[in-house]
Amino acid sequence: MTVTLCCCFPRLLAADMIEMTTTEIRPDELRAKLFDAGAGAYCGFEGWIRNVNEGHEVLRLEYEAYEPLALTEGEKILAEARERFPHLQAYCVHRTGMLEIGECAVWVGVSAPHRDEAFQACRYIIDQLKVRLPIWKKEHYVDGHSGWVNCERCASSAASLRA
Amino acid sequence: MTVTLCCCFPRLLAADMIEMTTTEIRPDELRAKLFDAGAGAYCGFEGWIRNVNEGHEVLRLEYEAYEPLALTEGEKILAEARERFPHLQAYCVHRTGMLEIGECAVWVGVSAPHRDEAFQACRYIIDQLKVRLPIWKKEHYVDGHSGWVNCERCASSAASLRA
Amino acid sequence: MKTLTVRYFAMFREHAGLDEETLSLEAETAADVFQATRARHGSAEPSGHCKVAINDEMADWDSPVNDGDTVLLFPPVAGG
Amino acid sequence: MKTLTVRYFAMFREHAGLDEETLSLEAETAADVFQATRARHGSAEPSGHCKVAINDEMADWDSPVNDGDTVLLFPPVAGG
Repeated sequence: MTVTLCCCFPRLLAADMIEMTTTEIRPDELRAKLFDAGAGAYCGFEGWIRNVNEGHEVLRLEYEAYEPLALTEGEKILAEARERFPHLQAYCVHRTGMLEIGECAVWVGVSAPHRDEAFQACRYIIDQLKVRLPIWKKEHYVDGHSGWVNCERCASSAASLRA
Repeated sequence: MTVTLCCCFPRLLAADMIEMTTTEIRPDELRAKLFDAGAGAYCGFEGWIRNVNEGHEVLRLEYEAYEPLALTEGEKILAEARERFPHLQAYCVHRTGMLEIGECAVWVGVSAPHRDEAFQACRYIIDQLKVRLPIWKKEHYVDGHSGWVNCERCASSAASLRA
Repeated sequence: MKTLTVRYFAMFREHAGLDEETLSLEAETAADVFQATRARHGSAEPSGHCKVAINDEMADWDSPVNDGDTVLLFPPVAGG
Repeated sequence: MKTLTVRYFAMFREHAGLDEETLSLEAETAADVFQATRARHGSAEPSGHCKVAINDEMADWDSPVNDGDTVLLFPPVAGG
């Protein structure tokens, strides 16, 4: 019995659209999920850990997620994107755990017939993921302090520690 | 004597920003050119050959470029993008020759501190590349005909051949 | 009185010093639960940018809580 | 009369049946050259969406041409 490898990917099922991972995100492998003979445009977004945020030197970032709801909320966002742009293929992966400078925390890939839809859908998905998924990040600073991003109280207490 | 490999990429020189190639574009390798510890966002665009255009079934596409001017015009576009978004790293590659369905004809990669700049710059670059570079494409249709894209006369003559 | 399981995430977990606890509360809504845990653990984050889920469904602050529910308290999110 | 080298690309090359030719023309501008080659090779593409370069610099249709120049005629582009 032989196994035939086929380069034609079926339309992705809803359940395949979003993943959480604790290991390295590989955009080069993930992008292949979006191949489609009818797609003329691919837009990919990656969020990278950078060495500075709001003027503070960052050493690394720690991501925490509540996975069951991150997945269902992510599926909703992708479904919304597909409703707006019917011929879309979209996939995303978010990483959790401790990440070093330069590592990829989130990847969103979209393929579509034309580039306008690909760009718009990719932008919509990452914008929504950032504000709706139950994911938190703690910045570890070069000066030894740390703080949860977007928390007013922790931001002000981190500032007072620094002052 | 030993050679030391370093993961820190220097800021790209203007001469490194755009390439023309006759072989496969490898986004996974190219994207590494944009790594930068200060970049929090990466946006990549790829133009793929699709199997249909304006209702006609496409078999393959043939790209022709006038390379000396494609390169200088491409450098200008990238310089314009950097002027608008000062902390940008940007790179692009355009392929020429005969391309099959699913192959990548053009890749644009941008890294920037924040995602808004990355998306906007990537979009600006691909939009400008498409209308300003001396590059032409000839569609070869399943029905045996062919036509130069965007040429009114060839479009109408192709249509009359079909009629 | 209702018996509720409250789960804390990220900053809230650090403030509370625990992942979850079971509380007996006079609470009608998710907001009541949030208020009670704030008083209990000294957290002062305003609810405006926080989110709440009940039994693994996203909810609103005025969503009712029932005996036996699990209430998940999410501090301001920051994905990506 | 000026001696000009004219280079054809893509559809224009196919219409002309050659990559380039040297012509002696009464031409003041790039537009004059385009007009002369259209008449010569029967191409009817309007200049509106075409581009022209002189000696490897992008030019306008009213750019002057000088004896010895190389004029590059570009049909409507379609990159990407």
